[in-house]
Amino acid sequence: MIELLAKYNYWIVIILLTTGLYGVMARQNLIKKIIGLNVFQTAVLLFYVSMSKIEGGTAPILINHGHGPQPLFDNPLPQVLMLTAIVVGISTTAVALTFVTLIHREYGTIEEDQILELNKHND
Amino acid sequence: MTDLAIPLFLVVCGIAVLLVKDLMSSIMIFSVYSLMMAIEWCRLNAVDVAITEAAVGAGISTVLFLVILGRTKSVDEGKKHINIPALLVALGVAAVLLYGTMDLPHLRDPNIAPNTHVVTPYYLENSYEHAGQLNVVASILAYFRGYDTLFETTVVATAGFCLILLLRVRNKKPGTLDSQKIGVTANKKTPASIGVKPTATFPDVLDQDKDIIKRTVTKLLIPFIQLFGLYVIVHGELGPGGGFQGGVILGVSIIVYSLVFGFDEAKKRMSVKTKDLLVSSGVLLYGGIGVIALFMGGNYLQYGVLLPDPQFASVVGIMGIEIGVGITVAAVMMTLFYETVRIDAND
Amino acid sequence: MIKHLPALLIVIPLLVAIITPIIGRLHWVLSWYAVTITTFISFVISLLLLQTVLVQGRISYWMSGWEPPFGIEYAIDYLNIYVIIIVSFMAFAGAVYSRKNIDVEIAEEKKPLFYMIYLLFVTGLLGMVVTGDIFNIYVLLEIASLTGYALIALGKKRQALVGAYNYLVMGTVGATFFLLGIGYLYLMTGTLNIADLSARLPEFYQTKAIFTAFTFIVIGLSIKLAIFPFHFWLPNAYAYAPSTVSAVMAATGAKVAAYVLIRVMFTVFKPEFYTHTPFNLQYILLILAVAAILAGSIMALAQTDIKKMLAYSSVGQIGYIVLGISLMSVTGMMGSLIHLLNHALMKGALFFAVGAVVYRTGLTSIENLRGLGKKMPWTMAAFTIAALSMTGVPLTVGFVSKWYLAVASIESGMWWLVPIILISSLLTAVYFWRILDNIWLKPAPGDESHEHGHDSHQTPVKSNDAPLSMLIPTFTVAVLCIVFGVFAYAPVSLAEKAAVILLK
Amino acid sequence: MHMDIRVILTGLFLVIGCFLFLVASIGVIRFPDFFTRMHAAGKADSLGQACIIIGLMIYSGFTQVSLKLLIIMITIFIINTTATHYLAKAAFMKGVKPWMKGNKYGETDPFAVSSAANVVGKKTKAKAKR
Repeated sequence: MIELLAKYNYWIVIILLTTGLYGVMARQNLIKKIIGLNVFQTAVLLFYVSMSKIEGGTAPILINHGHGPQPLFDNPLPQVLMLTAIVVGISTTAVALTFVTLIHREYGTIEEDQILELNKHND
Repeated sequence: MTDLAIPLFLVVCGIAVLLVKDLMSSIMIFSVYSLMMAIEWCRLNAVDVAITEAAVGAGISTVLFLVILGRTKSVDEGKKHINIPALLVALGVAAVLLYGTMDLPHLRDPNIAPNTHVVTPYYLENSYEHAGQLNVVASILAYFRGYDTLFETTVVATAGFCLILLLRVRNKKPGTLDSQKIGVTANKKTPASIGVKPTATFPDVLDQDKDIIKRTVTKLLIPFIQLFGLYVIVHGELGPGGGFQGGVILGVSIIVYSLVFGFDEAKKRMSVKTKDLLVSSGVLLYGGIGVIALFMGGNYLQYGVLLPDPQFASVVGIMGIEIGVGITVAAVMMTLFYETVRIDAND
Repeated sequence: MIKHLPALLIVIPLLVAIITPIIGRLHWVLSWYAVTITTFISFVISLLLLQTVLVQGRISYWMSGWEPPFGIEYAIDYLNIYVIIIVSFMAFAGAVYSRKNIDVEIAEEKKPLFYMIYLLFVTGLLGMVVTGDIFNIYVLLEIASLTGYALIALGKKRQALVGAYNYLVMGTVGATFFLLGIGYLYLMTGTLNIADLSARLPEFYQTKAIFTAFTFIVIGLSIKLAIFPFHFWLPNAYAYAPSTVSAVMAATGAKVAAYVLIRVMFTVFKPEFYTHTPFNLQYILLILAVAAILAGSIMALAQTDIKKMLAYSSVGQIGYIVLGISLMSVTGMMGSLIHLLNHALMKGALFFAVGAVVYRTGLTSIENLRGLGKKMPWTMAAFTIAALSMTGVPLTVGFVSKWYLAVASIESGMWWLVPIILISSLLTAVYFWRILDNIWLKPAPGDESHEHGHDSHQTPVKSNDAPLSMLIPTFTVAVLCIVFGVFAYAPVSLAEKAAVILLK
Repeated sequence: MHMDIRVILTGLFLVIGCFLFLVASIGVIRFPDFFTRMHAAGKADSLGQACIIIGLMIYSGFTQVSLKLLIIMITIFIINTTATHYLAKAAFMKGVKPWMKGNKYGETDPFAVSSAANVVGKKTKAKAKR
């Protein structure tokens, strides 16, 4: 049981990943798809950050100017990688929302099934 | 047990975001979800990431979603049904993940590979001597892996330029249809048989009535928000903070200003042309410092060679690139907002 | 400055790309000059790097002065330089080609920004190939994909937007799987540098986590590479994009994803990893490759729009590359690497030719190509050369790679692959003959030919060839298809050196 | 944790703050229409957070941390109350009529959360149609 408990963050990540992936694939509304995509990406971010935490470790900020014994620090590298991933996530969302605006202007709707029908009309 | 409270709340929010029918509520639940994610990261001592997630995840993306939702007028989703193939694929991925976590190391365990392998201890020791940064995350972000951050800033600048490329429409030449100008053929009238009615243009809620309370409060608050933004940019080396978080806060202050005082007022403060220049100049500053390091004989982005004393040189170099990142991110956040809201308002 | 060449290969296009919108304000042609000169400089730098790699064997450049496992390292060996030359050459050809092409396809004030996004797309691709740090590959993958989505969305028809949107959703899911895979690798080994990773991984080959990491990375990359079950985004993305974009993307986009797949499968994970995996990966990749080859060719047959047909045939050709990889032998790897080059040249020439047709007539359905042979002789000649080399006619470059793939499959005992390669070449011949027959043999619809019957009255086709600035790149790429077909020694030797290092 | 006066005071303030938040959230659920719900939520924003932050300030004593806490409290005070005001004004302009004695739960509020209101709304609409 303790074995199971010690890894609870992985189960949270897995549930969120599955929800996000299901949302991306199953939802017809284009905006709902992007929200599913964001949930999917934030789950991976949570996976990285929960990797960096150490029992009894503090935030990786050196004390008294870096000299002398330092307390136990968490692992800073995953946090750096996640700063990049968050910014990449917001850029992709912004471009995706631009496409939604333009699709709405051209097709008048943002439901995927109606868009496919309209495409079939004049293909 | 308290460690489990917030993750469970996250799971509930994550599932609720996709199950709730109404679009507006799912966006609201999503912003709560990213805020709770930021709080969870605070508890996991990842403070830099938490600030960025709160500023970008909860702040800017919710604003973007709401603006786009306002534009596309779609309130409710169509028919709701469980999509079996999608469910199977998602569960398949979950099964592979579960298979993978069987022999992953325990959480919070100090002697797993990332902490014992030579890379992270090296960063912790050399962060102050070489990079002069107390905040190790900032020193890795800016110096040890500074090349990654250069491309991170380029991704942000690309998003800004993509929006300008796709959305910006030269001011209305008389008679030409809106979509003709952006090079995309349009047939506005979608056939009635599909039951889709073309929607009215975006209601002009942006021309503010003269609401005294709103204006005075904003006048009072904006200087402090901008001061705080600059503080976060410059404070990157001592405590949590850095180019991204500070840049977003600066960008948000201009967005609030344009929301409350209207576009023409905001354009007087920050014209569209200077905003485009700022987006480029931030990345140029970052890349330029790298090229200067080349001329001084070091490798690309090697700040140590900029000045005789390597530690002070790297402090100056890192400060330079943080300011570059801050400028670009602030300008791009403003572009994201200006371009999406401004399609119908004339240029 | 020679020491800094690996960094300059990426930094010059990046900084010029950021300046392009500012230069473009004066006049858009200035931004075209900037982009063309920069892509040419990158091509020259890649040739210089080739020279140093041939001498030294492996270049290692330490970004910001930190030695590899701590800082980001640029590691260039034979495989990298091989792909860099292809990407930078096709980018240069695309830049020259785009001058006249985008007059027809993009609004006037959008051109400087188009060139900036195009140059960033090229920078993203080049960066992905050069870097020796696995997280850096993810960041540059995002830049290349983000710019790719925006370029596709510039297409004239409204389906371009839907195509770009679907590509974005699938591309981001793929990139996030790739990120998840890197997370697992980092969690088990604690390092991000590719050389360090491949040194520390062998002791973990039995663990389940590393197998999951491998699965997610390969799934993520196969979405980017559009291997058979994940290829749904490719046809709409390439068919509705502007012609320059679809040409450069078809020629270089898939190649870089294939390079990353090869790098992950053979440098990060050593070949003996595949003996420890619970089920045999080689067969899975093989089946996917065969499915891609057959499905791609069959679906290409069913298309009426020529750009969609070329997109589906790309899916088939990517199947060949994956086939070469899955054979896991030196000759198989050589066949796949040479096919990388060939497909870039052939598909580039084909899309350039189609772009010229669109420039002149604005129509892309196959019926409208009737009688173009007389009207646009040079473009159609280039089209025919590329079509012939696609079917693998001897003395053309297509034949060389198919030959190596066939030899490799016989060597590794899977003789049943050879008939499949022949069948798919036959299918390619069928769907290209249908077009060549239209171009050369059928009279143009508007002519006063004695042909009776219900000719649909098309708009009369203008009777001159594509402008010079579009014709030169099209023709040079088509001629290269033959040059490398006849004097195949140069690419084959480089591919052999790369394959030997990968699979030793 | 010896029980000196500081800890008791902090505990007291924290309890008051949490109680206010509890009351506010109950109010948001139970009240029938938009304005009353907004009124209840306003309570938590202003007084609830003030009590909690004062409690924390007492706990952290006279240090830089308590100065930062004071600034946080003032900012939340200003921003949230203005936001509540502006929300109510926007709702009023959009034509949300306050709840009168006779009508049913959420009847006058077009923006009521769709799931809750629809269930009740259908019954009332059915009745109204007759």
